[in-house]
Amino acid sequence: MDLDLDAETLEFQAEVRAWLSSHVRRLSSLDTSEGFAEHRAWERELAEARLSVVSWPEEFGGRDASLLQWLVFEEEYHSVQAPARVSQNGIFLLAPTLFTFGTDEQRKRLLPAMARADEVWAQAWSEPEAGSDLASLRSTAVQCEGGWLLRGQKTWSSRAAFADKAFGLFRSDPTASRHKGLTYLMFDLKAPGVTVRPIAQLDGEPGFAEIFLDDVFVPDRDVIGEPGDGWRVAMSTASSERGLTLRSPGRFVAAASRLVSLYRANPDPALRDRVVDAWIGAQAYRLHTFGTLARPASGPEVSVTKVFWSELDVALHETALDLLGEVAPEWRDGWLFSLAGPIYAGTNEIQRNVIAERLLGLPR
Amino acid sequence: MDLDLDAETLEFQAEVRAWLSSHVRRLSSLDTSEGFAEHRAWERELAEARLSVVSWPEEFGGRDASLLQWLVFEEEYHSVQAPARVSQNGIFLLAPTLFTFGTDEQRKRLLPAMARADEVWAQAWSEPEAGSDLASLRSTAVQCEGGWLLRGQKTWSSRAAFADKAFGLFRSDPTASRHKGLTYLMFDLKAPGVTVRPIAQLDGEPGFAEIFLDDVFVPDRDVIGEPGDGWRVAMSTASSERGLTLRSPGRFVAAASRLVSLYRANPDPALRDRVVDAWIGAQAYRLHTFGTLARPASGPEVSVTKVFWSELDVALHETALDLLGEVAPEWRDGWLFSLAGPIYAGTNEIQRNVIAERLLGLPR
Amino acid sequence: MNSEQLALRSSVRALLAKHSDVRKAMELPRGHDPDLWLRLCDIGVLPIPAEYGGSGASLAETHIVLEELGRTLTPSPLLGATIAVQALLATGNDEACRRLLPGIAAGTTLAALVSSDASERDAQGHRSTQTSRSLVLDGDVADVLLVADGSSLFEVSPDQPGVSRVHTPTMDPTRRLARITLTGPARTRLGPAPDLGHVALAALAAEQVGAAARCLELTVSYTKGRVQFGRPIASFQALQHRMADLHVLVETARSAALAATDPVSAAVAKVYCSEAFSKVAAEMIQLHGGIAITWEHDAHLYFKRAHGSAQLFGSPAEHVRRLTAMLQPA
Amino acid sequence: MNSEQLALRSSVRALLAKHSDVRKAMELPRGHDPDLWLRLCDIGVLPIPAEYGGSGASLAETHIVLEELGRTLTPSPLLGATIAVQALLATGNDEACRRLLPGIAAGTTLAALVSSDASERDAQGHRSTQTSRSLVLDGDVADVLLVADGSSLFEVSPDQPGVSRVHTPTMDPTRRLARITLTGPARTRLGPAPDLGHVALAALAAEQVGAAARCLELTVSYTKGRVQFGRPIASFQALQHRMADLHVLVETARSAALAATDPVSAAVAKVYCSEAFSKVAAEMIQLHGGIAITWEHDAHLYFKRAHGSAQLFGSPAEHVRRLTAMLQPA
Repeated sequence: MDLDLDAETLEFQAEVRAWLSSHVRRLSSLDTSEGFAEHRAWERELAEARLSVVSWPEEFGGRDASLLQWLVFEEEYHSVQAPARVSQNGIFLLAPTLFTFGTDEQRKRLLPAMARADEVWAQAWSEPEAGSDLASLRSTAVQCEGGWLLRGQKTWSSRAAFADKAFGLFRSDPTASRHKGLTYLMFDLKAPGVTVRPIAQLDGEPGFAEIFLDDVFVPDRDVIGEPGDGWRVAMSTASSERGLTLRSPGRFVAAASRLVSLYRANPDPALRDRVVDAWIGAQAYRLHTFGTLARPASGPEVSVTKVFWSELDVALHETALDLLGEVAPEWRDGWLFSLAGPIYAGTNEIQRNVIAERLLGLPR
Repeated sequence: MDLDLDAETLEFQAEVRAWLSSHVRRLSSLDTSEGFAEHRAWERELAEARLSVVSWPEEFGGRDASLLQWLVFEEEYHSVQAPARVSQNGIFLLAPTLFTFGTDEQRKRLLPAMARADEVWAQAWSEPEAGSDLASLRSTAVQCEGGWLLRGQKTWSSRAAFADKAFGLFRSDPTASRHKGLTYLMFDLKAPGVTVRPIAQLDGEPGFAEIFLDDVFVPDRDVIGEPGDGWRVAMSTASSERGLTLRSPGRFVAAASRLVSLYRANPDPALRDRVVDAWIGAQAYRLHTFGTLARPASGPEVSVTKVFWSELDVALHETALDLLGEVAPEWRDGWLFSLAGPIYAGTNEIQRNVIAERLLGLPR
Repeated sequence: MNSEQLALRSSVRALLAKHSDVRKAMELPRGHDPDLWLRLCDIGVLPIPAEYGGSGASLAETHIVLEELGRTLTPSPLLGATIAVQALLATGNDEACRRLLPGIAAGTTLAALVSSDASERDAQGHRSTQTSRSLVLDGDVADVLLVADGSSLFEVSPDQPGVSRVHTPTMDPTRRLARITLTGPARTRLGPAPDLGHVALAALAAEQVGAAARCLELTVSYTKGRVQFGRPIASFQALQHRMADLHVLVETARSAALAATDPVSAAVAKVYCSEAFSKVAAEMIQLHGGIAITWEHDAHLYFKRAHGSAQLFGSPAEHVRRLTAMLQPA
Repeated sequence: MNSEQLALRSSVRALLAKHSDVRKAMELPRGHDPDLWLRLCDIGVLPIPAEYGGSGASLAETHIVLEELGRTLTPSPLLGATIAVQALLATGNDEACRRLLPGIAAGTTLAALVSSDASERDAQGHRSTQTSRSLVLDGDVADVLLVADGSSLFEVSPDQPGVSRVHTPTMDPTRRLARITLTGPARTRLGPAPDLGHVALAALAAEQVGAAARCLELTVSYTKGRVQFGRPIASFQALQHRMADLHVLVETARSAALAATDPVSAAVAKVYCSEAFSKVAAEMIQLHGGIAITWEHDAHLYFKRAHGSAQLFGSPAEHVRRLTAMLQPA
């Protein structure tokens, strides 16, 4: 089931494969202080080989790679179980927003540091009373001399325990209702007034954090898009998160291959069909992704992708779990992550609403 | 997994088993004119052995059997694949209503004839615009000298193509809304003004029919309960249909055993788990039924049973279908029937609403 | 899809809307409407090069047409003929192609491919003189039989002693299938017979996806029109989510079908599209309620086609077994 | 349930509400709270006849208590002790019962059953002198080991050379398990050892059902309180139907657990209750959203218990294999 790749892409693939084979190593958990530092160092090595953000323009540290090449990179990356990307929130969520809505100044200032993991970004979307329903946010941004003062609480902020900066949505016009009067802002997690409280995950390690904001100053230059236009800007980022960019098929194809290996080592015929079904699902996702490269990777179509990969990921890990009987460490992190899949980036229930209303035209 | 049966029940079981072993034979399809006649004759044989309505009082043709004995009867009956019950609508749906809401005169007049299949009953619930939503019925009953005139259309009336009589709900007070102003009436399918149009099923045979009513006269004595109180009366019948009475576990345990035999003849290891899961499901349903004998078999609890057996039935037949590759005649009728399961007697969607609201207390 | 392909799809869809009558066609002697088949051949739906009298359509175009035929369940020789044509072209036998393909392209000659196993042997270990093959597409109505024995392709005239052809109705009345038994008939070797399994599976997958997509469309449309409890049932969230899941399934099945270009991806497509179509057809029945299990409504025809197609060219279980054997650790 | 059983359930539930602290108990040296265990023994939760110092409770009453312990996930020796007690009683050894059961009933003696396979042999085919058994409930903290070799039950003092006991933490931190290795320790034969597999499975099933029911209750309660888009999320039909399906699952699992009285029905209960609990726990996580994957919330403890319990006393897959072998054509 090889892809039909052009010569340039084949050459790129060979380069990536060679570099990875000589560099990949196992790092400590991303959710520990040491592990975070190791992952930051790994990002720098990637950046030095110009492999950290291959699809970006050269001026920001990329190599203008095509979407096809990016997918190839991801396949190679995951097939050798290379380290998790600590820069993920920045390069996959914030960067697309900056490319679309940012200023030249913002791009020049922020993207190169992001590409080298000099600055690692956390996302600050959810609030205790606003999970799937981002429009009901309560944290506020009040305009002041030269900028804004942030106040409120964010939660489920991934990477925030050790990251440098964060981005999110704040209510800047309290009189406007729901989708209106929101502004998209970036802020420094080390700034005065910021308190970060890690949230221990199932394994006891802090994958997420709560962020408390007490009159945190943000200069005007750290607003993305127009003040009050944050909803539109955020929806573009949310689409990125739900869609292709966060979940390249390489990740699932690699997990499916590991599952098949696991099955060969523990061949329980009763689980064979589930193993093959999960493998087939990963292939279908891969084929769907490559087959729809030409289509826009945003809008309601990404809801289809979100539902698919998140349920596939759970199925892959649950099958592995059942094959093993116990949770082996090498599957544990992926399994925790898979459980969160149907929940974050807009729960799958919300995605199904989107598909029903916008793609199938069903009445409210 | 034998049941712990008392001596009287064991004796009854032995009698039933012996009788069935010397009488059971294959009949033609219930949905053909000849087959219908054969099934009617079979009911008469059952009645002569006082086995057609074992749980009824003796005066109406039964033997006052306990619920436990009735379940045992059903297990024996289905384990030898005895013929489908052409009297089903009458003995399982109408009779419980007559026992609760009927008059002595109605019981004496109707039940013995029902027990001997001298009169075979069809149900006339659904209308073209009222399937799950019985409260939106449009057929009317207008009071006249000595009785009522029925007018309107019923559909999905099972057995109506060849049956003698039917029962259903009619709007007797057009000014009352939805649940109010409905009356429960019985009528003769051969009466002037009745037109029965068979509906061909997937296999081309008429399992259902439409009934057109054009000023059909029904005497007052064929009203069950009070005029205008039909909704309450009907809900009792609907509970019966959804609950235990229509789907005794014996049916599923027998089908599961046949599935296991089929697997032994076609041992596809990939399907083994589904076969065993279906078998386990049938056992769980059996255990649930016997285990909850003491609880009332009506109210929202029957929604639990309805969802369970209807989905189990589909799973059983789909597994058989996959084992066989093609639809063998001996599985075809059951398969068609199973497909209708989640639809009729209140769709499973409605049952889930009932469970959610009435058993789990979830808000509307 | 390029603009020519879009135009092809429109014209086929319009043609079928006007002339396809499934109920009538499935009762006709050949199991399909011969006039409609001639019209389709006029459009040039078969993948036959212009030098052999064809339209020069590629397999991609044929798949577009198969998807349309799947949507409407129109009984048609296209699936069988496509595979037969590919087998013939693969022999490289110019003479045979010149002789047979123009008639096939015009729709006047019906060809069926019979794949028999070269290794078939009798109890004594000798090569059996009799081969029998079931589920041969259009096998009993074809004008010419192409018999592949694993290494060579032979031309066999159907009207001779030694060829027995029996129409074998299955659960799916919209697909014409036959059992062919060959007892040493006269045959002409045309050339080598490559394995065309993945070509057959890819063509079938296109048809399956078309049918599955149509099931979902019909279900969406029905639930929008059906009013219960004072609202269209399509407005109930529980039903919306079921249809949303079906949409995800149909879209990914479409991708899997489009990408089926080698034995592994074709087996993946077979398993995935079979399960998707069966699932959508079963949900179609559930979501339509009572009307779906009547003879008058097409839902049961889609359901039967789904199950029949799953069994064609090897069941999903067989392909899962093959995939299991093929899968190597990463 | 009769009125005494209802009273038992109420008093245990009240006791656990007041004194059960799962997070604290699972970190204690013995993996459970010894004071709480003494209180439970005071109530008389173990199925020990009055003549041996017990409350005379039947297994049915013990199952009611196990269901309560399952609801709260309270780490407790009850499951292991119940099985050990049944093994001891089954020997018919009055002397041993008089000597051991009063202490067990009082909660001052902790007993663990170690089932080793009598047919265990070394590479030369000789009976192995070393037996090793993993997943022994409370194996490393028990005061007395009862070792069943398939035909006989032996009493083995844990504090002697030849007995190695290692606490083996698993994914489920609320269950104390150990690996016991015996290398020819001194042992006393107590009597015959019948197969108590179904007793163990039935007891476990009761605990699983209690936990599954609690998962659903917590989920119902959470979704009723959680407001999104201006409504409690429990009012969304799609979520209502998911919870309705879970209710069906829990209720049928409860019936299966109650009916587990012989090897076949116990295997059915094991498979059915394991799948039900795992399913409800997974749905609990999904329906709770982000909060469920935090350390503070108990959802992950239920999830881990579900997976751990599924593996205890043989995985569902093993029981399915056994059932397959047992199933005879009707």
